[in-house]
Amino acid sequence: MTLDVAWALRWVRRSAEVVAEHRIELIELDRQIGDGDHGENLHRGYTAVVARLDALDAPPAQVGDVLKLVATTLMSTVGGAAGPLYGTAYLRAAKVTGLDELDAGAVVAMLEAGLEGIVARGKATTGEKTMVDAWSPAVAAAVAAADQGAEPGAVLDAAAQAASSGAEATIPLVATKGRASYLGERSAGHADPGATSTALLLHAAADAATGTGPA
Amino acid sequence: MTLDVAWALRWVRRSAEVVAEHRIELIELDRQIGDGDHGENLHRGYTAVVARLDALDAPPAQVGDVLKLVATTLMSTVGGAAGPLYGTAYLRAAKVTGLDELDAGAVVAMLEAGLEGIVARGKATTGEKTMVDAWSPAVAAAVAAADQGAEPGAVLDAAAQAASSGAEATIPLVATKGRASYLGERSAGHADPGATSTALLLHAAADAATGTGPA
Amino acid sequence: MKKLINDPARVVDESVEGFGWAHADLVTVHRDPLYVVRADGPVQGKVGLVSGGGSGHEPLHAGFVGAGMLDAAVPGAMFTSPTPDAIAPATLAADGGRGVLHIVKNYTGDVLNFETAAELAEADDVEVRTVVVNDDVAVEDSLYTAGRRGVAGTLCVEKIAGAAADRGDDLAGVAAVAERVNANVRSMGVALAAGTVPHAGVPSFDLTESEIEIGIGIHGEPGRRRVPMASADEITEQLTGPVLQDLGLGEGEQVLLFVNGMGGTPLSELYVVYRRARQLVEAAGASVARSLVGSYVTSLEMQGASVTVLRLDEELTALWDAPVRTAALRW
Amino acid sequence: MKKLINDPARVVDESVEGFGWAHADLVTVHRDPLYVVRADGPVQGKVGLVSGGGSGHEPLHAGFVGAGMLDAAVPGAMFTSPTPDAIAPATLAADGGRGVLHIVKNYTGDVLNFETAAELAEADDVEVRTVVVNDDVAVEDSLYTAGRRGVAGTLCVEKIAGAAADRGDDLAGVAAVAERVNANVRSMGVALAAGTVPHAGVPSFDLTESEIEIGIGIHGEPGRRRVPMASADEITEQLTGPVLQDLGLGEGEQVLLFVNGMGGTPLSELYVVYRRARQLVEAAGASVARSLVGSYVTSLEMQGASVTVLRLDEELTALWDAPVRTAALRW
Ligand SMILES: Nc1ncnc2c1ncn2[C@@H]1O[C@H](COP(=O)(O)OP(=O)(O)O)[C@@H](O)[C@H]1O
Ligand SMILES: Nc1ncnc2c1ncn2[C@@H]1O[C@H](COP(=O)(O)OP(=O)(O)O)[C@@H](O)[C@H]1O
Ligand SMILES: [Mg+2]
Ligand SMILES: [Mg+2]
Ligand SMILES: [Mg+2]
Ligand SMILES: [Mg+2]
Repeated sequence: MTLDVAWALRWVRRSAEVVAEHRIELIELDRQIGDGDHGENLHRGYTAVVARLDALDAPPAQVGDVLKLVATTLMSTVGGAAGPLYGTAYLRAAKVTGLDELDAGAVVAMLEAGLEGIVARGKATTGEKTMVDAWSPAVAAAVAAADQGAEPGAVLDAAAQAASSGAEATIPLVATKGRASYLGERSAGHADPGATSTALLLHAAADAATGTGPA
Repeated sequence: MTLDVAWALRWVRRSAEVVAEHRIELIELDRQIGDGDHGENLHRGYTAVVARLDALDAPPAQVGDVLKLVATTLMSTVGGAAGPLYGTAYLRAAKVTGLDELDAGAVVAMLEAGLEGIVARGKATTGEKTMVDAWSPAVAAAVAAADQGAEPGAVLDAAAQAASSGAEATIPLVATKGRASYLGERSAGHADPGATSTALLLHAAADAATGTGPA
Repeated sequence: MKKLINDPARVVDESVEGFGWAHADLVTVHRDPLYVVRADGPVQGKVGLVSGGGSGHEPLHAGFVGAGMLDAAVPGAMFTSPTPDAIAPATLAADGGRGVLHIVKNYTGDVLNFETAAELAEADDVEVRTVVVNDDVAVEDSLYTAGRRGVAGTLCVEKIAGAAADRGDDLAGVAAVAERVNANVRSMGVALAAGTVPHAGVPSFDLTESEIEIGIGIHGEPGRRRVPMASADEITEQLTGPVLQDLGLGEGEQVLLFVNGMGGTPLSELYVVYRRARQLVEAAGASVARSLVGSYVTSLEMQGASVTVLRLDEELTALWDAPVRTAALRW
Repeated sequence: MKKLINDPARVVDESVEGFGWAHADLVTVHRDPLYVVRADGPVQGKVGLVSGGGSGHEPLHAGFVGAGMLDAAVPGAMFTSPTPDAIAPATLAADGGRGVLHIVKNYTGDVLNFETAAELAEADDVEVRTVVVNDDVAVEDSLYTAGRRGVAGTLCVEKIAGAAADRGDDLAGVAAVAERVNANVRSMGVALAAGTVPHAGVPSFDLTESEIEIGIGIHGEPGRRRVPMASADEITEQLTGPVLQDLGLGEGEQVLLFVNGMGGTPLSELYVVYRRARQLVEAAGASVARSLVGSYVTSLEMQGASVTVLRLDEELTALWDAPVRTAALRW
């Protein structure tokens, strides 16, 4: 089994749904250790993504085209820290997915490129209580799953689950990057909003892989 | 029995006490239908009056001297509507009490002069929900008591009680003078702060008449 | 109550002292009695302008002392009119030999205290005229004999009369200009939440999360009616409608539109109100020639805003545009 | 939440539209993408100055667009950095042929979005330099690698760099002046009560009646520590002490003292804070040569204040004094 452009479209639409569903939760997380806009920012961004998808005359041909549309839309509508970070992640991912279909290796490459993009822009390493703490274990889990011959969908599943654990594991951390770092010790005890949204978006990718209907 | 300068001094000090005791109550009344400062204004004024009394080298010779000190101090420290109104009341009262001792007739003249001063400045008539609604029945009661041959202390007592009833009777009124008039119909249901403080001050005068100690 | 103060009894003194230090190039603070005068005053040969009133409305009035506006301001206690013993010396200090105009907001306390002060100053041979500002359409003049209150329109009177004095008008002339501004300016305000007077310690009135107070004054007095919370556009319509109607604004007229914050409302929201108010002025066939948006006539940290419209003509426009150099208004 | 808004999603657009109407003599508002430019710009032969950031800090930045200060401002969503697709065209619109300085407050989001925008503008042959403002001593630089935040000191950078551009400095010169201001300015703030972001609907953080938050940022982020409510003098000492210490202010130096309101604090209280801060500066042996008091770098209707001290020299003083003509700062 491989993942095609219909999967990519399902992923995007499912992403918009989960962001809408978790908007308040993400705002609340960001209110605890940031400025309370993360859910609003992503919601504004994904609403714009869906609007631009709907406005297309012809559906995108390749997975990479879909991801590029997501990248440029997020960059121009999300703002804040998450906008350029997610935007760069999708842009780098788009560059390695100029393909009709993704096999397990291509899924891994996509996730690796995304993580590289985030690190290139934000310069965070793991343990700094950022979205990197979700992306990093996600990539590791994806690599491991692909090595064991998993299907693309299962690779995404492994990545999503690892991202969730990673997000969970940010709770005790003291932030040293991003806005939460201003709180010092007081940032401990709350999950990082960006790590949490990363897990949601990767679960959306995995869900989209099990889905079958048209995008 | 007559009332002397010692009485006047007791009256002033007792006034300062009751104003302090009722400061919060008067603020709260004014908060309901005004701007919440009446208790604070009078408290500031009477604190200054007592300070100026304490600072005198020689005690005032006549009742009128005491009332004049009250008048000028209230005028220069109370501000708001109550400052000039009470200030003028005491000033006019001082003018007719340039005496060593007040008999019942002089007490009546003093109260009449006070009321005239308030009406001259504020141009309110009875029923407009102002301090006039306490002063007016107070003067009437004082006249009636003096006519029946009451002692000065009893005249003040009658005046104070009438002022209390007058203040109480302002509750259902709709204000048409002063700040409470801006509320229109909504000013009904609350006692007027100035009428209430008038009753307190006249009770202080009556209480001072029964007191005997030096001022 | 949480406030950046030391002692409710000293907040006005300390605040005005700080004000004097911060703006020593513009003003001199006189203490005991407390009043604020132009650092370079009195200006000989110019009519003096004095205003004042309870504190808690900053920058009104001390923030408007300086070239082109007031010569002296007299701050009373919080929300409490100042006393004649402060107003009178401020009046003498503002006199440059051509008399002094008292600009008084229409509240019983202010009127009475300025009245006495004017008598005192005249006893010292300073000619005093008084203009009583009453721009608040929330109060219906005919029904309530205390008359309409003076609110944000006071700024317009002070600015424009200040410019008239600056160009050399005599006392009668400056007073006439001030009266003309007062006759052509109307305001109405709303509160979303009351401010807290330091000595009271509790908000001046209580509003639930779902109600607002329309027709609010600037002294924490409750307004004329309590209505359900609504959108900024709807609220702005409730304020601007009565203002335009009372002003009888006609087709083709030019106005100054002034959206004033009550102290606790973000500037961004004031511009949302301004936007709708401007649409309404234009829908009435008038055009907005001048604008002012900001928290100038406040009620401590009250949340809310007021809409003021001043009918302009060529002269008033020129006087509005004339240079002004004060702590809070400057061009 | 009660606010004078129509729709949380439209508050920035409507507010900036109103701002543009009110100040059409000074600015032109470009919509979609949203940015604000000088009405008379770009000024040929002058280095352009562009700033921006999340909305909710008004009058920062759009209120500082005009002669002597910014050439363009880019307002993001509430508390959310604007996006490169708005910053880049604003940069092009601000270019008078001598390059553009980006003045960026040090937040990850602002830095990243301005970074991308600078690349885009340079691809269009506009030379861009960036100064990242980080004046907030509440954040200890060494411990937290996101570094100190940019807060009220941003106003000083924008004003003084604007004057440097106005006198004809080239891009490197303007950038150097901006860096010098940033190196010599420090701030620290306090919140008594948080503001409410419209889309969130609840205050950014919760404080009880008896606690305050010291070291607050301007984005509703909680501060460094929560302490019991204290007097204005004590709170001012907690703010000014670290500022003076970090600045290493010496005997005989001259400073600009800027007391900034967070949006929901009465001006009278800001002057109480100013009074004590000034005493502390003077106790440190320095003297206050210039002052600014007002709500200029706000956090919606947050109650609180910040103290900013800028070490002055002759050049910076002259640049501070140079004329400025914007909606919010003018002399
Ligand atoms: N330097 C960084 N590297 C990686 N992720 C970061 C960095 N800084 C912030 N983030 C992520 O961005 C999230 C915040 O996003 P958002 O709230 O949208 O932006 P802002 O902080 O500008 O308000 C954080 O929860 C964190 O995961
Ligand atoms: N025109 C008037 N005539 C008589 N009394 C008045 C008049 N206006 C106001 N008052 C009295 O003054 C009281 C309010 O005093 P105070 O609160 O000290 O002044 P302010 O209204 O200026 O805040 C009212 O309760 C009323 O009794
Ligand atoms: Mg955020
Ligand atoms: Mg009162
Ligand atoms: Mg009062
Ligand atoms: Mg943000």
